[in-house]
Amino acid sequence: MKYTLAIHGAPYASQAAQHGIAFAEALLRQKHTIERIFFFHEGVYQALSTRVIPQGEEELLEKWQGLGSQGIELAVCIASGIKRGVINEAERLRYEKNASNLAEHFTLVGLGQLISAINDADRYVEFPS
Amino acid sequence: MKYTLAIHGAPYASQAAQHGIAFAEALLRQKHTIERIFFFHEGVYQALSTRVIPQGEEELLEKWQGLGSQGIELAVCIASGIKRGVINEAERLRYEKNASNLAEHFTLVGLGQLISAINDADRYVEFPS
Amino acid sequence: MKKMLFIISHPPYANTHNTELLEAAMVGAVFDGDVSLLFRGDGVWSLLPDQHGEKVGYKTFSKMLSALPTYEVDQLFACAGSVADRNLSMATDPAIEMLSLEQQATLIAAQDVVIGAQG
Amino acid sequence: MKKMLFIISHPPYANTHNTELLEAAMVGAVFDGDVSLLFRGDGVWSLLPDQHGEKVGYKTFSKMLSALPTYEVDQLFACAGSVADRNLSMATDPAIEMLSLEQQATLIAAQDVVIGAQG
Amino acid sequence: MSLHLVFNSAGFNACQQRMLSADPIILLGDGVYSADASSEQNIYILALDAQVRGVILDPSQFNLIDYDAFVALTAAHLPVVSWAE
Amino acid sequence: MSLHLVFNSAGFNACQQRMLSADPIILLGDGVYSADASSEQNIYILALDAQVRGVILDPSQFNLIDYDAFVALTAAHLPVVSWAE
Repeated sequence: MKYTLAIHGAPYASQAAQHGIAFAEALLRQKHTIERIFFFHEGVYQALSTRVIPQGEEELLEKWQGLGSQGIELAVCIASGIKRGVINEAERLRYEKNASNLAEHFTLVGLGQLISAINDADRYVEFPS
Repeated sequence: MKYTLAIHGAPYASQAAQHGIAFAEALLRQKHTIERIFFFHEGVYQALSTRVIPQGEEELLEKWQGLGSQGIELAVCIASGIKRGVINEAERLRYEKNASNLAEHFTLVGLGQLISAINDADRYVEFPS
Repeated sequence: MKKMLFIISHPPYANTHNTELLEAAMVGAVFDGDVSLLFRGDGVWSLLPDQHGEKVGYKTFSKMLSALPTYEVDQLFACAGSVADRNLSMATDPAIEMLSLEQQATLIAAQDVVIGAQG
Repeated sequence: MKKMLFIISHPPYANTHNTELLEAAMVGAVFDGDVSLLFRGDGVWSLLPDQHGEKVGYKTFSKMLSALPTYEVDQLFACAGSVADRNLSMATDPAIEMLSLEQQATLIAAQDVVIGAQG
Repeated sequence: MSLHLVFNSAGFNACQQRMLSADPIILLGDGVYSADASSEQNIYILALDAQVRGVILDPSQFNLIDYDAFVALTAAHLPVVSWAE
Repeated sequence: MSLHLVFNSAGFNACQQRMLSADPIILLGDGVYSADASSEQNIYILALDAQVRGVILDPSQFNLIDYDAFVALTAAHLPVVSWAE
């Protein structure tokens, strides 16, 4: 079965990352497919490349990127993202910011990509803020 | 009278910036002084330099920086900040990240700076997440 | 196309979630989705007329709401109990249909996708 | 030094606020502040023993709590009503003093600073 | 005497249970939805936040304040306690 | 038939008011605090999240599940509705 997941919560402000990652890993174990993981609202902070994980705590960013490296699309809502400060190199240049900080394997996409992923999937599961 | 303010909420996830900025500006109008503005929990996201403000919306980052340029100390909790991805150049180098993104006029400080600001002020006012 | 229900359960200005959900609903309609919107709990405060989000630098939610018909998002519902509890009945647009809890359960059960059931 | 009350009103693992507040309370005590801590509302869930935050990559709040005496944070209070509502009385540490709502009002009124009254 | 800042309705309930009865309260943010004409006189409402939300309050029945009055209330009271939930 | 994901106690109340009576519920995150032995049999609890919080539930009285069972429930139901408040 084909799934679209949505992550609405930030790291440390929600358990959305823990839930979403473990759920996605279980999907893959069971041979389901993931159409797209969409990061919306405060979920966009999951994609910040600049996070420094405290010793002994879990590297959730690396786990997201592990999913990304398996070909799962990690899609950050561009409207939610850039106003909160999550930008890629193209947006950095466009808005003349000093740095980009979108982690590897994540992309910035429009809301149309949420809707088309919903339309193309059998299930939509949302992890709240 | 001397005030310490604390900002616990992120932009777009709370009204903490609007409240904190307007309150700080009113303090200065009334000739009170501000010992320190401390950014804690999700409040650290206020200090991201990479935010792209949508057209027609308010540039809250510039208003914070306006306070900073008047000598008000904008102090971001380093423990809350770096785990969420708000880092300065020193932390970028220490942790070998690709970019720093702490906006101008903000500094990363330890929790001791919250406590000493509380001890040195007549009032503590907190704006929640 | 999918039947998509967006649920708004928080007031409009402490955060920008309602605005972001409404933008997603509009895009859903543009993509020919069968989009409906349910306001419940403190989300019904979103239905007050004459809001001024621009005074705190946010988009004005009530203005966005009145633009919805342009985007062919016209299935608008509100929880009757939530509206009554807050004495809002006079303030709400007649184009918004009031639903009992049972009707909300039926509405939800008829969807393919429910978005934003949290804040 | 200032009289500082930290209020914990949310459960420990949906976010890391409780951990961050406890770290601030410890620093307050190190700086010779007169620090106390009040658990109320869903914050009393923080008092359950045998938590395992490490299983989701977070610090274990119950372990941090048991380290508090080392930091000379020893004025620990909980809302008696919040504890009773959740049938938690058996699980709570006797070193935590149960307060009525009136006693909580008196405690708050006696402070110079109250931190974290939100989540 | 304490001053209570109430940011939403759950915070209003938590605050009312734990305040001394004469303490003043400021409703701001989503706290303005808790404004009620039958309430006591020690409740103040940040007028801007009510206006933002379309909450129309008769100034003859409510203590509507601006940020300057908000600051003055904080200067006159200790501690200043925030309630949000 | 819908599946409801409940992330906290306020979400539990909102969900119970708006679900069909036979719909299954999964309690996860802070939702596990709402687990009650007297509840009906269509309530499932993510065991890991209960363990994290020190919520001890007797497996003979509660439907404790892991992520694989969580996935299986989502595959068997439509829509999957999240409730958090």
